[in-house]
Amino acid sequence: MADGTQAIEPAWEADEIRALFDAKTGWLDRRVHSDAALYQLELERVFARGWNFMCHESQLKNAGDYFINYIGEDQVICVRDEEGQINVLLNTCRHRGNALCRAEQGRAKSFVCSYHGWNYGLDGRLIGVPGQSTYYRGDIDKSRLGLVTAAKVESYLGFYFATMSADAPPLYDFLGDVGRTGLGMVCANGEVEVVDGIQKNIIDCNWKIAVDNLFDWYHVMYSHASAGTAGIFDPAAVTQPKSQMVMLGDYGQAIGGPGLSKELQDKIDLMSDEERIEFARSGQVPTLRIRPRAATELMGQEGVRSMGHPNLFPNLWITLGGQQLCLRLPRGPRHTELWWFTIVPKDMPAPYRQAVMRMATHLFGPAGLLEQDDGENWSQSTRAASGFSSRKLGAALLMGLGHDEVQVGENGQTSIEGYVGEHGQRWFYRSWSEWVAARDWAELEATRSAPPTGVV
Amino acid sequence: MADGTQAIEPAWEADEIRALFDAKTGWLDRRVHSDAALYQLELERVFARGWNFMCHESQLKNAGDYFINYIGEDQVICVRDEEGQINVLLNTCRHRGNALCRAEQGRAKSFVCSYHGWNYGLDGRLIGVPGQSTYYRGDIDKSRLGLVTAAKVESYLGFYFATMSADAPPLYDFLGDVGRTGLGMVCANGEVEVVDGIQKNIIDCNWKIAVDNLFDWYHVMYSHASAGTAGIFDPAAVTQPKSQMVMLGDYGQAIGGPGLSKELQDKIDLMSDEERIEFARSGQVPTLRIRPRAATELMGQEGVRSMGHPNLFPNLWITLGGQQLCLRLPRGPRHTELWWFTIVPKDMPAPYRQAVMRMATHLFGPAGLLEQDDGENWSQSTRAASGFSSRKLGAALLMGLGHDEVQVGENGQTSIEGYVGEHGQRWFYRSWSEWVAARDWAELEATRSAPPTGVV
Amino acid sequence: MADGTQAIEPAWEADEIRALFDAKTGWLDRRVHSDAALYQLELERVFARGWNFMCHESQLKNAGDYFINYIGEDQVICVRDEEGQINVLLNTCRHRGNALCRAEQGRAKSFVCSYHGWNYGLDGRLIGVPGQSTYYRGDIDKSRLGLVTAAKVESYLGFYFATMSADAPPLYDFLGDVGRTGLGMVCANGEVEVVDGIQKNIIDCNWKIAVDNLFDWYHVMYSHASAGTAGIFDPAAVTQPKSQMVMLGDYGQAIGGPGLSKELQDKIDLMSDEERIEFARSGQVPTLRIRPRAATELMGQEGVRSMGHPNLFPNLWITLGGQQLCLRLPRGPRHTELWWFTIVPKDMPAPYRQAVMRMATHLFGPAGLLEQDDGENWSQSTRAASGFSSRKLGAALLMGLGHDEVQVGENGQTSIEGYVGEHGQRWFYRSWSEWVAARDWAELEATRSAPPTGVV
Amino acid sequence: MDGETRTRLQAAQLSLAERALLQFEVEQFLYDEAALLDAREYRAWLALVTDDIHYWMPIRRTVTLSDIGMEFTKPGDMAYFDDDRAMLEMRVKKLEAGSAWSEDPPSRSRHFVSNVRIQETAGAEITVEVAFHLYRTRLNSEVSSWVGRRVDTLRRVEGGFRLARRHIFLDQTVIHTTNMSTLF
Amino acid sequence: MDGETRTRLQAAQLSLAERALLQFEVEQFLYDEAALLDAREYRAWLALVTDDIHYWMPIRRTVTLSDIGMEFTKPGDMAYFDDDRAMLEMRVKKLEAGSAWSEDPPSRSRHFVSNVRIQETAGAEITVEVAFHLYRTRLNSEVSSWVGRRVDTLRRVEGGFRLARRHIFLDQTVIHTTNMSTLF
Amino acid sequence: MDGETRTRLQAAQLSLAERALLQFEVEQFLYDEAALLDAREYRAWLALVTDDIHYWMPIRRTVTLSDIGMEFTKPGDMAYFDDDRAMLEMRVKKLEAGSAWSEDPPSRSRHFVSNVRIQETAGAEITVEVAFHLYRTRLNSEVSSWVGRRVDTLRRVEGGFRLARRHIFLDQTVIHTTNMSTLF
Ligand code: FES
Ligand code: FES
Ligand code: FES
Ligand SMILES: [Fe+3]
Ligand SMILES: [Fe+3]
Ligand SMILES: [Fe+3]
Repeated sequence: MADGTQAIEPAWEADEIRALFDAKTGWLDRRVHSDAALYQLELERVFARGWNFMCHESQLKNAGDYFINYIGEDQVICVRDEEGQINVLLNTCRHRGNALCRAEQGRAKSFVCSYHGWNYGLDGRLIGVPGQSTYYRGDIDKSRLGLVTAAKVESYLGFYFATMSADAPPLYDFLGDVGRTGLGMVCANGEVEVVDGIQKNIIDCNWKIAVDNLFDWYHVMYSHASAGTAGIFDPAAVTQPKSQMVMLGDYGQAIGGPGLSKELQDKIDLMSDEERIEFARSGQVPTLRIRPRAATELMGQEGVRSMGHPNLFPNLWITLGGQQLCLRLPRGPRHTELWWFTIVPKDMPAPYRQAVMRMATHLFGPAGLLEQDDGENWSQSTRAASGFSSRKLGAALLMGLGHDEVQVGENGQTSIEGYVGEHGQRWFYRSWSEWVAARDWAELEATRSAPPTGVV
Repeated sequence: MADGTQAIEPAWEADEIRALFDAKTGWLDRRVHSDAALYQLELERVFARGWNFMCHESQLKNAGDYFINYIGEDQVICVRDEEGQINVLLNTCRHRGNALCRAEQGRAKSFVCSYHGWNYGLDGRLIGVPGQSTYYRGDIDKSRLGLVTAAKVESYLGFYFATMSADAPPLYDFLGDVGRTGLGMVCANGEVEVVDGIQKNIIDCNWKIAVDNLFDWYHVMYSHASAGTAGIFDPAAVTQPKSQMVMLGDYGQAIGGPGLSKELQDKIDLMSDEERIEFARSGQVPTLRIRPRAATELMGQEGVRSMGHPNLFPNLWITLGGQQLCLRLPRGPRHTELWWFTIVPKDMPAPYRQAVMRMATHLFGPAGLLEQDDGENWSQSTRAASGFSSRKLGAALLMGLGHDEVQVGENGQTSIEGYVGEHGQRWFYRSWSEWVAARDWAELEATRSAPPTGVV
Repeated sequence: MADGTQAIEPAWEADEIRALFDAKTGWLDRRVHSDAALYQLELERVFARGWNFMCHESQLKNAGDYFINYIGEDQVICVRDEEGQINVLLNTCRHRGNALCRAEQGRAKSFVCSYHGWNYGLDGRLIGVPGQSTYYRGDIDKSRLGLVTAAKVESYLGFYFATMSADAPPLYDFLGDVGRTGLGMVCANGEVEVVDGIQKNIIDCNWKIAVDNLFDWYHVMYSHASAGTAGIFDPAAVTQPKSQMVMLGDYGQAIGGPGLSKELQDKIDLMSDEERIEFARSGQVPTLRIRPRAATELMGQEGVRSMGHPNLFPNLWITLGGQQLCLRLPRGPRHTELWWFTIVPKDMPAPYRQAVMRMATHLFGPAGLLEQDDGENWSQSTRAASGFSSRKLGAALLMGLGHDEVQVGENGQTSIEGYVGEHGQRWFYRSWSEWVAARDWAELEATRSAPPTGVV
Repeated sequence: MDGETRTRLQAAQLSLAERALLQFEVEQFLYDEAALLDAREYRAWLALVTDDIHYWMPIRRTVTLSDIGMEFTKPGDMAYFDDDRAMLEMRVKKLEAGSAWSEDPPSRSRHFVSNVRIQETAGAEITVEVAFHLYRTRLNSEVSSWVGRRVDTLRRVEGGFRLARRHIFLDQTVIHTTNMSTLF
Repeated sequence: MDGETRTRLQAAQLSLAERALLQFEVEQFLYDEAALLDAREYRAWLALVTDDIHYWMPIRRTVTLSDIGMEFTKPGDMAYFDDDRAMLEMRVKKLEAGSAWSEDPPSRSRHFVSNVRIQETAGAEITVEVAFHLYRTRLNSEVSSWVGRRVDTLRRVEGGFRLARRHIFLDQTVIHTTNMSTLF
Repeated sequence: MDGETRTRLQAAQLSLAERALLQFEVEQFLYDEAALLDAREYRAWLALVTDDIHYWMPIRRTVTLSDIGMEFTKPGDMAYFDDDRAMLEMRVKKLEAGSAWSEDPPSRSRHFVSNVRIQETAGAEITVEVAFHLYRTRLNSEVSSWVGRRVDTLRRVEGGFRLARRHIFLDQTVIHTTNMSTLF
């Protein structure tokens, strides 16, 4: 298609990058959603540097089970080896670069390159080179030619993440309380497994527009009006003017969305399992299942009240009360690939499981009654970030700015409670601009903002 | 498709830009038709800065009628408001950038954004923000968040134009005598209206190749030979060696093509309406209808003789004796979107109207007997502007250079009369290079050439 | 498709370019297969500067026969004129740039431009300009406006080559002994002609990955295992550990692949024609027909033993024992157009011809049993040259480095004999980096490496 | 064929077998006619067209549901094709002229005629709706696909049918090709 | 229809002529039904659907031959569509809501139903396989093509058929479009 | 089917009904055969091919009208496919080898067989022309469409047909895909 908006991009200085989002006013430079040079920096400074979601342990049950994922646009193989360890290997042969795996998932004994037959173990070690003694005359140091592995691979609650940077902090610290609360939400009803079948589709929007949308409970009422009319959900129920609860954490971690009041939570905590289920069915809370008391351990006394959307910075959305994950993979400044993982407690009774599946299938994904309309808004917003006149306008993240206050719970968890607002989006872009401006982890640690306190 | 010719483009200095066209020799640098950095400059310095054709008043009869058009690649909404005024609004929500309209035309009471429901009046004012008092806590200054409007919107003879530059001269002055003569041609037979249905197609050529072609009566004989054979028109009749008449105006305005001799015009001026019609039918003049005497007021004593093609700089071609407009919208350096507007006098008798429609449908547009062949030449010429060796060759706009003289009519209108030549093309590219070299309106006014006088 | 890997490319200094391939270690920077700025330099410094294969004389039997080919991405017309000379003309009209030919091949009396009818002779001279005396008033110097011709067009054994650089050495010298040996292989069985029908397809790989693969006898066993299973050829027969013979020449010329031992060649030289044919049929040598003694004149005493793959730098592969040529045309950094020419001795008996055709049709080309699998490896390797993490890895051209010695035959021809290795690939990339680093022919001649001697 | 149409055809007293045979005849005519265009046999194609043919492709616009009435231009308004027989003959003459540059080298087309539904038979005339896909490739890389609904009227004549009306409702709005030099 | 199926049909005592007429009826039903979707007559389309319909599109994955068993997700696993009648009605309600932004302006679709092969007739039910190509264009430049195999079950009712099952096996794995807001 | 062919078929004494039934049989055979390829049942497909099959796809070139005679290469010249049964068996063997990398992960194809026109029946042999669209998608994003005309000869055998000749006339000239590892 004709498309002349691939502008000639300038190189970016660190202070220019920081100026892209003005935390004082809430204005965001629209070029963050279209600029090709910024995008290249993101691949380096957000994706290769950060912790990227890879898979859940249940996806790789046996030795040799593998699942292809990405760190930015670099393909990696997530594979369980004979020792049961999950490895993350760059999917490119050390000989000439050919891909080892071209499938999306499967089971392998080892990875043999289809070009010249180099053979790599499930841990990435180069274990076979045809002609090693003849053609190579024995002169090849296999120990230096294994597949490149992620600098670190760590997991929390069975969810695996990887980073290409050896300087990255431990995953546990990177997630921080807010990120851990997010993953806790997924496991709040017991041990989980990923349902077979990951929906994947590509939307013509910048990946960050998809991400910031998950904090955006403002759009639900209008964007998803038709899904409401159709009867699949009730937009009003989740956007009560004063039911929101936002939690902001280090490194850009955040959770936003409806929350239960402390009073209600106290009441729930006193219920028996049966009572809780009955209460959830009554429709008084916007969730499928109410969390058992044990969830407090995973989510904290404040976090457990959240019925909202965690985002694990940069690009993993936890939704449907923890029953779906949506990974947003960058595909150039104007395209994003969305992957939907559906997750259920292992021992979920069949009727519940069916109810979850029904929501998972019908709300999100390209044919989902909600998602259909989101894509349209996102792609048009991305388009406006490129026009000569329209890209000069900012994006107005003004909602609630200066009107709320960060509250600190007894357990130290902080939250912003009250109206639907744009606190989550502001924190996301503020953190993002710091990630992209910093040349390395040391600079990022030295320059990044701590989560806001006081009036926000 | 494989395409390696997206060269790494240098930045351009003003004197380099001016050197792209050599007015002394007529040689044009082919890179003007392919260079991506020049293209970005054009979006800024030709399109956003200049006056762009938007629509004719007849397209927007009632309040709320809207029509989508472009300023460069920026989409704008042309809409008539309740006061009857026609507004030009940038089609991007001030909140997050989403498009307000995704249709090509229609009728609206107001423009509601599908993302969060911000509602804008037909004049662009922000009139509704969901959650203004709740989510926003009243803290949002709607008066600062209306849709961006074009810096100026002005009309002449019912044709609306817009510019993004507040420094632009008034439309009347920008058109100058030559531009006004061009629009006068459209209205020479009385008040007009746009017929429903605008043909739109995308050609893989640089927009300027499409524009310069309209001055090019040299190609008619050869390019359109088959249309001549088919019998839909007579190429020879319009390219008589000595019947041409070119008018050049300020800011790059120009008209080129066949003209009637003063003698013939004098004769026609003495005819009754019936005689004129009879004379037109006789085929002695290359036009559908001869202009009534009153046209002199609109076109001037000299201009009224033109049977040629006005171009309103930069990209609005007036053709078919004023019965079609063709807008050439830039879509990257190598693609152009063509829009064909068909215009008829309101009181045109049915048989005439049918004859006009028949020509309009069958000459131009993607299925038109003429246009089919033009696209082929344009796209191949654009392609040659990219090859490593072929882009080093110039385009040879040599025809008639130094052989003609600008004549000044009694009323001060100037024209170059005689042979088919390339005067129009040279004036177009000379003006274009000055537009692109100048940083702002002040510099353009200080540096642009006046229309040539004397020997050309 | 979503594709964010079009990185912002830096400009390249000469020493950076030379550092892209490290001849000492055999490591190649993967960016040579993806970088857009390097690609632009290649178009200038490899293709426009070098000698490009155009056609074989048998393709243009009669005056007016023409065949379209490319120098880099510039289209050229190869045409035989009335004097029987073969001319190479840039396919772009000197008036406005339009293409003269849009067919792939054909017969023409002259080349008439479809835009304004300028008419060029078969030698490129401008012989007709419509309106020369009228519109142009005789003021057009046709002698300066002929089609641009290649700076030099020369042939060897009926194969025509062209360069855009007047400073290029004569074709004979450019080919050198190694290149001439390669073309000699094609003609080893007598005078040849090109069979009608050139297979053309586009692969999403960098052109150099396709080129270096022709020296790569390492991949045969594994990549083409299934073709072996199917029974169309025997991979083992051509990759005997110690049967290889590599010849390296000036300017990057090279031949690599299996070779006969001197002993065997001596035996063959004593055979009668019938004995040779019988011997070939016996399957003891990996070729369709064994060369007659006369081939020694064309290929030299050492060269005649080669059963391998010559590459005429930069992009003409000679294969199937000289019975097919494959031209690799660059189409951007990530796409290559492959053209397969099939060549048979004019007096080849029908059954042999059929056997050749059968191999030509079924081994190579997009549906060929070998080629199918090559494309997959090449495109995946090209892809890996773009990823943020994967492009940082080198390509490991380590095989045999430092283990072989260049042998000098009695007639002065040099060869590296023994194991399958990566000598050809290293020589290709080393020469390529010198070609691209050098600003002009003088600098290239001053800086290029001579073919290696001694230990390699 | 909606329920109403089916009723019309049934009322026309056609048995299932008769309808199936008519379907066969109509399909074969449409395939033959398409093949002539794809074989560039324009004269032979013209011979299958009645003297009073109306060959029409209105302009489609992207509009909202509330403006859906203006999705297509109306007869008498602008159109991409609005041809009578004389105009079709002009098109063929142009193609035969030896100087129709956009069709020399000629493009290569393939008319896919699918989902053939006979809508009405009235006297000698049969109205039939099809889903069409006109694939065209030109030169070495240009590819276009035009897709939409076609409503044809066939008139039964001695030995076969003639095309008396072809109304082409394209699914595309902006045409993403340099030209439409091909017949639909 | 493989040999086995053919045998089944022949065993069902259908003569060639009977099979040809059944083919005609089935094709016409499928074309009519497709035309309703393309004409955005969603309510009328719903009327052709049984109460117990299963409308399902599993997820396809790029896998190696050794893992070919996991090419499609299984019933009960995740899918792109896994609808009963209530869910289809919800989809239609959404389309009618006046606020289904992704379908307003409405997209323009064309369902090509090709290679129709009746696989089995069992009582009132007929199982039929087709190759489908769903072409969709939206706004002024968005174009999508979904291609694959469809296995439909039709149930014969008074005056025609009803759609009792539609299993859609897409050829694509990653979906290269912003949404699938269209029915297949 | 042009007028001449129709005459040939009519001269062959086939009534309209007989021709319609033959059409049905031929179409079903072609659809079945296509479905086998799409289901990667290559062995079963081979069983439908005669021993003397000629499976041929000449090379098409972009040429001017004055050179139209050289648009396709001729038999005996170079071609993309020029296969006898042994060669087709080799192709299938390769696909079954477990090391045909370009087809493992296997591509996903869909053969659209459209505009079926029986051109001639001579003894046991029937010549049939179709417009084909071979859609193929590979890995997660590669999509190819091959389009053109196919002339097949079917030979009637006990219980059905066998494919005795397949001549494939592609509409594309330069092939814009990495490979053609699929059968047409
Ligand atoms: S590229 Fe993997 S083995 Fe050579
Ligand atoms: S983007 Fe328009 S209301 Fe939010
Ligand atoms: S461009 Fe060739 S004659 Fe004008
Ligand atoms: Fe949403
Ligand atoms: Fe023209
Ligand atoms: Fe190979």
